[in-house]
Amino acid sequence: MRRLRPAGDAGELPTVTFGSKSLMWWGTLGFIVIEGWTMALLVVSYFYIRQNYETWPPLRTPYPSLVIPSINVVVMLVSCVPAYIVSNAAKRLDEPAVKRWLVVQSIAVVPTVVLRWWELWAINTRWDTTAYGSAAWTIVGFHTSLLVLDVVDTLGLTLFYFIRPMPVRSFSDTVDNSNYWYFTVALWIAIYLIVYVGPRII
Amino acid sequence: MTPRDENRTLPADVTLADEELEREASRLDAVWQTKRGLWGWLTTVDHKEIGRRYLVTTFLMFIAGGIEAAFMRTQLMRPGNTLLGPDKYNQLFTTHGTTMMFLFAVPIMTAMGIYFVPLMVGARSIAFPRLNAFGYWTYVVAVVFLYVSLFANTAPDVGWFAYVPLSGPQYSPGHRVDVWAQVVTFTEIAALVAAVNIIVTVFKMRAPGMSLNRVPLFVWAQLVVSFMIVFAMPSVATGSTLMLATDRAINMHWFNPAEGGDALLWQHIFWFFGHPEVYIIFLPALGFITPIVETFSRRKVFGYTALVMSNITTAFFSFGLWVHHMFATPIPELGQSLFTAASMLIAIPTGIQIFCWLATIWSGRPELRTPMLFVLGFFFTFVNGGITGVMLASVAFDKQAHDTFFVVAHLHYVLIGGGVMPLFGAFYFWFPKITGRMLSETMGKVNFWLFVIGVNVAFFPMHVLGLNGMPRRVYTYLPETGWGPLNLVATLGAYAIAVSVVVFIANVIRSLRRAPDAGPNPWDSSGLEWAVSSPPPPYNFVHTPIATSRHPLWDTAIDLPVITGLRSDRREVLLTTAFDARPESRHYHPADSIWPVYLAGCMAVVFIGSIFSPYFVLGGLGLSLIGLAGWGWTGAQDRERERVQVHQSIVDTA
Amino acid sequence: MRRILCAAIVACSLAVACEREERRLNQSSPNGPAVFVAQVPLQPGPTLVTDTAEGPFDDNAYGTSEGQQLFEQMNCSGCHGNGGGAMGPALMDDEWTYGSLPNQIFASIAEGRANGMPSWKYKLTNQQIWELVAYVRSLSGLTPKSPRPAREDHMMVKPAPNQTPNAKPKNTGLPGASQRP
Amino acid sequence: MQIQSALDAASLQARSIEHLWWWMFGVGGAIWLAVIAAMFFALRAARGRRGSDDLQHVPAESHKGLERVVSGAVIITVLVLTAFLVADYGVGRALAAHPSRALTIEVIGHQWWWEVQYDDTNPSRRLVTANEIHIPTGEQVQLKLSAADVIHSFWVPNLQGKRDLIPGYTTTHWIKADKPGTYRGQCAEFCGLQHAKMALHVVAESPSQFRAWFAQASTPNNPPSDSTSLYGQRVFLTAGCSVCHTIGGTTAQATIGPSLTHFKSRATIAAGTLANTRENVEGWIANPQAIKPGTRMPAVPLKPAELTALVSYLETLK
Repeated sequence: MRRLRPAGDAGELPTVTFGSKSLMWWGTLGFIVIEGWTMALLVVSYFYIRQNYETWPPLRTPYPSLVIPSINVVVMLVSCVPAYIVSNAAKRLDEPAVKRWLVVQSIAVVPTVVLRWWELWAINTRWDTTAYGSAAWTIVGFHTSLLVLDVVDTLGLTLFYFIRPMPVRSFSDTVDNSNYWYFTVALWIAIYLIVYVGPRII
Repeated sequence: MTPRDENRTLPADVTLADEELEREASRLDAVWQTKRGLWGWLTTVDHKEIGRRYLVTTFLMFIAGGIEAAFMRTQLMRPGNTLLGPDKYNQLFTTHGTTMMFLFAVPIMTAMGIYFVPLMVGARSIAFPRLNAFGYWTYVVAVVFLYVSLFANTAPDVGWFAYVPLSGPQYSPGHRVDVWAQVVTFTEIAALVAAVNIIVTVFKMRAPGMSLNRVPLFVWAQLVVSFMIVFAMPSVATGSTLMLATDRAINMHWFNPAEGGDALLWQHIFWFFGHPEVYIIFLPALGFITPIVETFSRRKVFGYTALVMSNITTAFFSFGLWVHHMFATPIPELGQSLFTAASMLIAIPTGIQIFCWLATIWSGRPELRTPMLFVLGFFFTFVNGGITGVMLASVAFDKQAHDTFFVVAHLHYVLIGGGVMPLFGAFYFWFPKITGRMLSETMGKVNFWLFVIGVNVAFFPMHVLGLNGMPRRVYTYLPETGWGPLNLVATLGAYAIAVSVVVFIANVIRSLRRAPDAGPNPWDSSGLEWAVSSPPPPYNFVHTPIATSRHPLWDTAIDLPVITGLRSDRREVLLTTAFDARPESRHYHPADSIWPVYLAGCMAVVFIGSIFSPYFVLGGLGLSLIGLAGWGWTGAQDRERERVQVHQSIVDTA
Repeated sequence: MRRILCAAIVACSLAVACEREERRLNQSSPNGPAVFVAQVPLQPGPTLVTDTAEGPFDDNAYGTSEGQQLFEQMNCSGCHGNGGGAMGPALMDDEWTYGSLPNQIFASIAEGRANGMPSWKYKLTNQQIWELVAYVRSLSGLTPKSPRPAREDHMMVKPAPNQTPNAKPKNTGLPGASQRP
Repeated sequence: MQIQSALDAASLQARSIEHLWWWMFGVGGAIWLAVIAAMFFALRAARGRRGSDDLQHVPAESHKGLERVVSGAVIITVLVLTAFLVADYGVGRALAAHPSRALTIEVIGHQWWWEVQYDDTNPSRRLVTANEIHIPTGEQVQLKLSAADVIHSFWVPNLQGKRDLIPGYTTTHWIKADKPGTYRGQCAEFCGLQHAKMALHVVAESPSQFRAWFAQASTPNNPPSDSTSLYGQRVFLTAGCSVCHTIGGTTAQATIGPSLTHFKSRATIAAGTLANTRENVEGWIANPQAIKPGTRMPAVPLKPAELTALVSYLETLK
């Protein structure tokens, strides 16, 4: 064994950090990249399939309806506001505010999942009729899984805050939860444009 | 605060007294030690424990795949052999390919990373230990699922590439292909979490002073490969889980030409993953080579920067070659030529690496210990595979060689030469670190010679067979084709490989029965992992070392500068800045937990169940909610003692 | 511990999987054409199950899918549609003029029935007919779900253009389920 | 019959690929030898200075030398690769060249046999056969490739590289034989149980012989004369053979299995698996699964007398 020469002391370093200083932020980023990339591949496949058709959507298939999806886009954008406030409060370690606004955020995100059910049907064709239907359903379906994941995460977090005092570092996790929500919303806007609005244009 | 400032405040000649270290060590032991018994075994999050299991399981898979290969070679030993019928043969060659690619090659490389990256970067643990355990258990699910299926006559029988429409609902009835699709899904999950884990560990947990230009090449390779995994694996996951499985289970039309689906889409999706896959196996192996070459040439590697750059460029190029697996399909000529160019281009960085190692050996003091021998075996075998690879990049020639035994020869030369040989070298090199025991040199040399001879005898004739028109994936062939003799030779070579692997296993067993004899640094090597006892304690380092150069143990002759002050009354790791590794914060490290294995179980219910009924999916997700809650459930451990840093201001929450 | 678990899994999956996954390739029947007597549902030949309620391929995936292929090749769709029925009766509903038991359907195929169903006993081997039986019964969900073939690689019958989107999907894993009346 | 091999070229295309191969083999082999030689030299002795720390230290000038050597090696690699690229491109151009109009043959891959159709403006004159492609020597023949079920790959190594047959796609391929002969080919894309026994033969004949064969093949056989073959024909039409097979000039017109119109004129049966001899045919009909497990040809139950009669009828289909 070599002899160890103390050349520095870490005792004074912080134990809870925010943003890119915290591990969880990096982990979240990693999974954002993976999921975003998967979605990108699905979208590429969607356009690959599109080459096999003269018309898009295929003959005798109606355009996807826009009403519900548009409403949901609005709801999601709105829900970003409480998310933003929560993450700021968390950075201030302002526990009461975090709790308050987490409740608001939870109330804001739940409807998106409910609307998602009709959004699937707003594609206006079944997944097992044409490859077009399959592509659209797969894309929206995959985003649904991300959506549900994050909603569950938000609800759980809220619950925990009310059940018992949370460790300080969970304020940092709360910030990351908001970041993940921004990602989910941004991804959905892209999908909304491609899957619902797209067929009317291309 | 940087090490340098501290050096000023602390007198340089003070070293920590042994008894003080022992006291600290025992305190850390109490905190980091995994519990004994089954519960401890299920709940451990120690990256070395997980890594060791990973290594053992993946090696078992190597043996399983080898046994399948032995069966296949025996079947092909002579024309019209009747040992295996087409049905069994197809299941075996598919299981062989799936096992070797998904259950052996990729996971064993990540396993090496999981075990050694934290040690090499001087960290006490890995970034996300529970995620790490979860990844391992998911992988175990894949292993059990595939092999249970094999014995239940439900093994996939459409090749590890599972081309549609053959693998589609109409031409692959039953659940054999579903098994393949889900096994792939599990391995993708495992690979992805491991990749994220390694990336974050390398970026945030390096020892102070280990700026990116001091990172060991082993770690560089692991980092680069982890990024490749992040971008390659989602592709096959998309194909198998979101397209093939849904086509088969709920009548989607991704691949049904009559409804606008497309059979070629699968090939693009699959090979966009499938080609980087080869480099995902190959680059970590190159990472093993550098420290071995350095240690047994007794000099620092020649061209560190060049080696790092080649790693990165290889990773980039490897995503631009997938179409060279599809030259026989209707793809525009121009596109093909572009992919030819790319496929040839990638030979350059690989060449650079080989030249650099040769230069290192040339200008060093070579010692032919077993690990070094395997590296030489790598040169001998892999260069051959690389050259045939360049040949196959040519569209014209590929139209003859594609899907023949020429390709079988090429890919085994690349994967065994470029992957397995360095791996064996790595086994011999790091086995002492993992177990505290040396492996026998004599048996190692027997192992090496049998292996290198076996590989070349088994696979070289296949080049000729391919050129003589023998296609791949045939369960038999007619006598008049004249392929008999060379196939016989190849089979004998395969047996030689089997014997050499048996020798290796015997060697391992032999040394495990002996008393520990290795000591911390048996090879007098230079990496930080050799600074700790063998096997390393659960907390890796009593005090986080400071990396003063690329070869800390060679450059700091006696004293190893360390950072003190990490708490020893709870699990705590040191985080440093991403690029120049300046100490940044102390991070709470989670305790052992049952939820990783529980959640892996839920994943099993979800994905295996999805084959049979959607209710399993819902049920499994429901169950996993409990797991997620348990995972996220954390009390307010000593809140008042936390030091919080928001932006730049440090707040005490006392 | 884990070994025991594995053993358990192996045991049960062996039990369920073997029958389903077995590739039972066409066996050779003894010489002499299979002769049937219409009134008696008994047939000679090694692979036949006659008096039980279950056909030899009802829970065999490969047999069922071979039956599916024969169904196309023998142009059964010419009269029966893709099972939806046209000139001939539908095979997806649960009305069976001549009974839905395997041996009854076997008899219908082998002997032919009034109003145009031809006799196949001199055209197909017993095994092929049994494979057809398995497929035909799978169409209306009379066979276990797991060995059933999913969609075929050909045109699906498209639903009406104005198909109501909020209709709950009744996806039965059957080909062309959406066209069910 | 020629041993199927890419190194026994019998056509322009195959020959240019073969030349490319031998060239690449020479260069590649040389490179391999060079690397291995360098490796052994590198091992020969310790170089550099042994430092107090027991490590080798390389003096600056020899380090420079190493750098020069390594960069030289890299440059050579780049040059060789460029040469490969150019060579490949040249050969690619050579392969791409083909006439504007030519004899066109449709090849359709089935599990596990090849359907062959000679294009003709008049559908009735369209010649349909299986597993054996007759082509005139010395001229480029266009193949239109498509698949009936799964992906197959058309590959006759002595004549040309391979091309996939993909459901939903029709791909074209050009082959040409310089000298008369029979060239064996085999499916090269894994296509299921009997991928191993899905072979075909390309029979190259002088144009005159080809025209003769074509004329003969396009005319239906005259009906059987002797009683045995007449009985055999009746067996064929009643025992179920006619459900899958076509025989020109009879009521058997099904296209599920290979057309048997000129069965006896082919050299092999079961997609190039067995020689077309009487015993083999009898064995094949009696129990195909023994020869090609999984083949779609069922074991039709026949009495010995019926079997022999059937085979003697098939023997008349010249």
